[in-house]
Amino acid sequence: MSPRRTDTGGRIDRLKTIRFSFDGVAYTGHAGDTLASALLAKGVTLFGRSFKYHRPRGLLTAGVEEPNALVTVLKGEVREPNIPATMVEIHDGLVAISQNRFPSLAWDIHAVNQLGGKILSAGFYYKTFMGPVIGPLKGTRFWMFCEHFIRRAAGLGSAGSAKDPAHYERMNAFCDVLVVGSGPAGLMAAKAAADQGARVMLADLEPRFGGSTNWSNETIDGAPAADWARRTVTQLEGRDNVRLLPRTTVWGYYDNNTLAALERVSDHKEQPAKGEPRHRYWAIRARSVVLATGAFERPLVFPGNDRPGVMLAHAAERYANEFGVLPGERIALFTNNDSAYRAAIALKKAGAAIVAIADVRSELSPEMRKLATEAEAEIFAGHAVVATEGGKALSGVKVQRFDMVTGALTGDERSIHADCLLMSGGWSPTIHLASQAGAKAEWNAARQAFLPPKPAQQWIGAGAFTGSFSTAEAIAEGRAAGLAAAGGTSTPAALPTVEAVHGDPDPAPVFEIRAKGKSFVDFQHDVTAEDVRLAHREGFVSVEHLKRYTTLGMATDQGKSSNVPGLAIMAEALGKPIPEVGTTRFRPPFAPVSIGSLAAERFGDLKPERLTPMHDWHVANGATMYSAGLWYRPMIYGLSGETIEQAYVREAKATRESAGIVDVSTLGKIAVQGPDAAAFLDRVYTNMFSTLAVGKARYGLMLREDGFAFDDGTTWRLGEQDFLMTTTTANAGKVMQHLEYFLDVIWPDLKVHVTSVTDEWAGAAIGGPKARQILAACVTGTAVDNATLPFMGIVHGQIAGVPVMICRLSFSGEMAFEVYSGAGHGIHVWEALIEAGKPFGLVAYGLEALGTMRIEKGHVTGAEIDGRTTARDLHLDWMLSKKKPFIGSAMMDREGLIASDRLELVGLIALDNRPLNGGAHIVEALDETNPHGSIGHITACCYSPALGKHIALALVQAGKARHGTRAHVSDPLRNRFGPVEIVSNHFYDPEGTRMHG
Amino acid sequence: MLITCPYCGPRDVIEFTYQGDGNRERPDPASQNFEAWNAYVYDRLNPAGDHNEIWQHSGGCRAHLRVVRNTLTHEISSVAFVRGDHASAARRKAEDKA
Amino acid sequence: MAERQSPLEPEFHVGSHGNFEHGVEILLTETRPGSIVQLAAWPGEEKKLIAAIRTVTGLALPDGAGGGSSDGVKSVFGFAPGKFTVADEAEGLAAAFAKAVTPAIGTVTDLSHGRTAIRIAGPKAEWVLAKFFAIDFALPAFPVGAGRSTAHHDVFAQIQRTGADQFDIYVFRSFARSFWKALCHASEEVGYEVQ
Amino acid sequence: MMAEYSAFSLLANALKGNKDWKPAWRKPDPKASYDVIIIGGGGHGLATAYYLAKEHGITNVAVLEKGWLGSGNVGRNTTAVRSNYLLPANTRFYEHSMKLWEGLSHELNYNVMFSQRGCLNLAHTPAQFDDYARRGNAMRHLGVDAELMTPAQIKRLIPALDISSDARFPVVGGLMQRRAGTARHDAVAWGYARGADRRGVDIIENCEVTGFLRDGDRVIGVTTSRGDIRARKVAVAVAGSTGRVMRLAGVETMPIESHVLQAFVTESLKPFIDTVVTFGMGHFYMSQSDKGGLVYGGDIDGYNSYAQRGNLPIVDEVMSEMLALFPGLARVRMLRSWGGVCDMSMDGSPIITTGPLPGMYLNCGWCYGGFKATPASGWTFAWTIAKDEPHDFNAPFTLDRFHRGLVIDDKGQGANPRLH
Repeated sequence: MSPRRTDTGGRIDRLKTIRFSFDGVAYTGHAGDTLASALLAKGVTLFGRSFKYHRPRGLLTAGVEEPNALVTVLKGEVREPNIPATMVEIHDGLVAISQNRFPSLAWDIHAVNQLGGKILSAGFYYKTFMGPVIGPLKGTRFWMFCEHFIRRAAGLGSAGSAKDPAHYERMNAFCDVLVVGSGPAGLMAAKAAADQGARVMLADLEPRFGGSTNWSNETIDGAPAADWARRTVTQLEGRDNVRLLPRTTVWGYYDNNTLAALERVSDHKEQPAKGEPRHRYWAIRARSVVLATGAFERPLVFPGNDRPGVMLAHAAERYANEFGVLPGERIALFTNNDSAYRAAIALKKAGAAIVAIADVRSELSPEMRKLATEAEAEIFAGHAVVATEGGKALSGVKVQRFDMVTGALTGDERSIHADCLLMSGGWSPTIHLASQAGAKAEWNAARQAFLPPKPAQQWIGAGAFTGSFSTAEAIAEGRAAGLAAAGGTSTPAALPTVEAVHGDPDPAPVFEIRAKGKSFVDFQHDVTAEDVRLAHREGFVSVEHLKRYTTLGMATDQGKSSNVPGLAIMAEALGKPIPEVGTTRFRPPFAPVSIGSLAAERFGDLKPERLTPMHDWHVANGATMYSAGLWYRPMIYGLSGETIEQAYVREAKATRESAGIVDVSTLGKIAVQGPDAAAFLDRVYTNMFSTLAVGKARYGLMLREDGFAFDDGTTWRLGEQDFLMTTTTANAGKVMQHLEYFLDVIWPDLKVHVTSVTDEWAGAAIGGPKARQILAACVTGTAVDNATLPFMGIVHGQIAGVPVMICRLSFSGEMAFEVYSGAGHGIHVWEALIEAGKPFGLVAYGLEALGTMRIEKGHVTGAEIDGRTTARDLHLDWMLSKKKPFIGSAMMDREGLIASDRLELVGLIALDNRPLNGGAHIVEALDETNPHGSIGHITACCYSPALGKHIALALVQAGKARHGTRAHVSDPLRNRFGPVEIVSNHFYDPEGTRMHG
Repeated sequence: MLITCPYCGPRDVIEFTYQGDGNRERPDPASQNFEAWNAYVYDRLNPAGDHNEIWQHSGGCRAHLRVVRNTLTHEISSVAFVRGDHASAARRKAEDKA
Repeated sequence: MAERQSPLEPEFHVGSHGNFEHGVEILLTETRPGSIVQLAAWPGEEKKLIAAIRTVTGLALPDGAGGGSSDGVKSVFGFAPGKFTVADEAEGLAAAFAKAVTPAIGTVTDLSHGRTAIRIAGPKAEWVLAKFFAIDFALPAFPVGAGRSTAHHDVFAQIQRTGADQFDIYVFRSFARSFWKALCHASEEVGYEVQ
Repeated sequence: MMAEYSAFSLLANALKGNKDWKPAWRKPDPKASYDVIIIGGGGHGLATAYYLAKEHGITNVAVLEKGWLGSGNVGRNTTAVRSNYLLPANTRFYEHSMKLWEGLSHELNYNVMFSQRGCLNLAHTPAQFDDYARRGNAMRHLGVDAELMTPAQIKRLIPALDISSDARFPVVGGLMQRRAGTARHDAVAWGYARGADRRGVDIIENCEVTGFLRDGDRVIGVTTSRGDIRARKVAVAVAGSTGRVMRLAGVETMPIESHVLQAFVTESLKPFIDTVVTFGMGHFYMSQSDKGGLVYGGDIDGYNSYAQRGNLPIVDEVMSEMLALFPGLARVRMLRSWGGVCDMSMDGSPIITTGPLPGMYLNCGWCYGGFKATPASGWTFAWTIAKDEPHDFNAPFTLDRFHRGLVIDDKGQGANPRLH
């Protein structure tokens, strides 16, 4: 039998045995156990090591606020570090290991840090490691040398780099009432709201609904509270307007009642079902929220309060009643309030001996005295625990007479033999979500706790969350909250009756017992009461300074138990009331959230792939695909053994010699329709479009409002009121929004509709001396000769039986045509063109060859229209109409935009006949050892088959005036230096005779 | 954060594109008043409190909305089409009744 | 005329997938309408446009933003103020509307190739769609016939509810294959069949 | 004079039970007047006070802080320090800052934990790699360190990074600045505060400026929640609240929008990544703190806000991008998030200038870049206040550059603050 497992009781399934391992040791537990309860049942007391001093630590809590018992869960190579053992449900095959210890949990070499105790006080790092002023360790080196070791000593668990094979999902949910917490208040609220017909969601971070009913010894309506809870849950389960979410932590309260929750869907299973996610991230838009999140018990601060075996009182109650595990055989209690007496009774009933109850209060109520007697405990009223004894497990405690008002300890210490000490320092309502929702918590002197603020969003509180700690109050408030949240009115029906131990909800205002030895406030980060006082001495007295200077509350438990005791100690040092020290504003998340859940369906699928109609053809025909924004485009169609350069040179050469075809479906295409379409285009382009004839296209340039160049492209007039605008691939979305903005916001009187038709059309650009012959061979229904289809003309016809629209325009500088067809026919037309081109030596070419030919022609793209260049910089000032205002026209002549030293577009020819690099800079005089004096940079470069030279486009200061002069490329990053000649950007056929035919 | 689009109803902020300060006035296109142009392009009221701003429902109906939102609390007090479309507001009401 | 190529083709695997051993709760298919047309009215001309829609399709639009209807062959719904999407199994809808919607009423934009229509049906259709779109799919909030414009990150979508458990999703053609894959993936846990 | 901090003083104090440590800075009441008032007790205001005292001998200075010292962005950032900018004005300024960082712990006798662990910008397409080459070469031509890295070199540096070629956005290379790194953010505020205090500067917390005292146009002091305070010069260094404070001086509009920027930290982990890394196909940056938490962030939320509180879309986006680079982190957990309010200027670059009113000096518009700028911002602002003219380093960062078209637009996004 397990040494600590009770014979009966608990909500575990004793018939189901589960096998798991911890630190390589095989254990068994029962279905319904957490890793914490299962190990505790086997007599394990040592669960972890603290962050700074590596002190041995046991379980402090039984829930999400656990600071000590952090483990790493292993799934093969995939690691999940820093998980509280209290939140891990065991399953067959579970593998967990302890962390932050070397070589083992029992013998940890870093525990030597404890010897440095006083030196390693708060703020220690700021005061040393500055290093010598001179020598090899000056500057930052000494610190970085020390940091190397500090980093290795710090940190808790390890993350892995193996990809998590699990998948994660997001759910968007809408409801009338979201109830957070399923204790008596939450259950009542959910039921009341559901009865009103509201769409209800009920979330609880535990696997079992019911909250405290799972471990209180109370009865509701005459039955054990847990039975009442189970009955209520069953009723809710049967309703289709209710969604129940167990294992779901509501962790964020965002604007407009948007809440974020994490459902641990399959962590508790050995294997998830097919397609089942590991975690599901619920984004919940709730009309109203009922916060029934309960309260956290606080530890007391006294020397040795961190020794394994020292535990919160209610946690022990939970282990006994919910899991059937006794945390000790001889249990002592230390409290400042009545709630611990309930724990004493529970543990007594479960079979432990209650050896002592030390209560800081000298006056105890008769009820509490009665309970203590019932528990057969020796009462030490007006006493405090001043020390604990033992190593990796508790062996005893010392108590001494304590004056609550002065804090003085008097009389002899008395030793009590105990293997477990339960402490209760009062309760802090779990107000995190309310605080996140945007209001400041309010201190309640009676409860010695921060209570929820007045709602800044649509929520209603109920139960312990509001400071109402009794179950009867929780039930009443829960129902009222549920009704109100659903917009219903109170019903006269009787509330369930509760049979419970009555206690005073108000604790004595005692947080710390000042005696010799380390008293921990923040257990995980090893922040002691002395550290808080040191922060005070050094002036770090506001709550935020306290946190930041001492790291109090910054650990994985986020100060759930340490926050108020820390504030109280600072308040005492300052001689001020607690609320004047400040209140911490809680921020999301309430409890740590897996990053996988937040990425959700985008884990492994960050961005959709955008594919052209011809995509599969490109891939099948050997294209190397290039990701351009979300699109994939062919970079080259390499033949076997070809380098990238060989491939694009071959493709470009073939195009200039015979013909080439390229997929241009990615160009942004916008239908601009309506009676004012032409007038609108006159306003958005720098040049005129109202004068464009139907059936013709024109190249256009757009500026931003601030006068800088924005985008370019051709726009085709398909009808009097019907234009097809093309944009660059990269700017398609931005241009669309730009047009919509002006139509909706600035010129609502214009009758123009704009629609994205990028995906409607497949586009193939076919160019080269043979291009027209190829078209003539496959186009029917129209001629394509110069008279029918002049430069910038548009015709309609068919290819292989499907309608096409052909515009004669050229980016390559060759006689070229863009052939547009319905996207669903794109591949059909493309293959027909390829087939027709076979006798003419037609090649498919990719972005590299496209880029090469555009560099040869000196056309600009996004590399030159980079958001900092003007039309003049790019020698496009001929497009700036003087006849009309246009977007940007008022701002384009400001002094900064016409300065003489601006970067201007030029061409470069490598005089050393070696390849150039994109991003290389240009200098007048070369200095390889100490590069300086940049006058510009290369925006694009290639080997030009047409020129037989390595050439580039560049932006160079006052570049136009430098034509014909020599300069140098200076590329220290790639150690490429050499002479270049600065020339016009129009390298190839500047008169355009080839494309005009 | 939710913005109640007059056409689509309440939608998550992720569906919207922020288009900034709605108080700016674009000068007449032919205006040579550079002060006014500069103010329009560069100067912002940036209040701590209610802010009159423009959002596009880019992941929805793509209409531009005039939104009054408190920059201290993110509370939205009004939303309307920038383009005064009374007809659709009326439709919305009709739908609410139905 | 040549048959139109579906953008989904290499990823369109007819049959049952995912956790189907426990029952198929999702049916996925591509409806491949012959025509998809966008109609947009000038301010104040909306009633005339709605009349034109009725003339051409025989479908009456219910009042209200996002209102729509479907007869199984033709479908129409509003997706923005004064703007409607109309789909028809047959081709040639744009040409029909070009006659009915005069320039004084508004504009007609043919999107037959540019949008891909994916149908999701079954008892878990709402559940699966809620994984992608932050809109309320519950029947009272999203009645049969109605349309919605929404987006999943970069993927813009128009969704029409064409049955209590059935939705038609219109996405940009270039995104369709990626979206389809994601939709299949999201349907795995409930078991799905591609038809 | 306070004790120097050192290993020796730590030991000596520890032996005395740490009872003798003195406050890091005094908590004086405000005087009736000062030579210089600095509004804003954040990193920049405190650094300005420090350099006014140290470099210019101006010690009759008050720093007025509305809340607790360092409560603004100096304590709400992701602690990266770098000078890897594209445009010369920015590179020169941030490189000056880098040089000050390199000696800062010594100079302040306060360990700000500046760790030059390098900052790596990942490139995901050849075009982007060329862009980074342009930037790196620009840096090299100004004497700033920069180097390009191959995927194999990157993998050695960051083993957990996914560099597989079938990734949605494969890593094709990166731009590395080795001298870049991280610092302990709060320590910077505290170190400057202590340094300024030791030189006689009055640091006055919980002192909210409620208005400006004027003599005609001229600013001659401030009204505060702790009374009127006069000064020959009033300097404003309240990035995040610039709009609010300038409005008190009657300046109704500014080329600035306030936006909220969220940041995140994971639970503490053993060393996972030894450098600062940024993602090129979105907006994501990450480093690891000495305590072990991964500190990371992404874009601003993208709407005007003074709320120090963001919303979910950015949270989701940042985590998605994080896992695109580090798929092993899916089971690691985000521990905390917070929001800082950024002054997003119209070109993405800051403003450090005299004016705009006589007697006033303005330091604002820091966008994402404020933390790393802290030393140079304080140094140049102190110069500007002391000499009534800018230093060469901040001469380009005028307020009138927008209207004149002399914008310093590193991202090329124009007057669209949410995109800078």
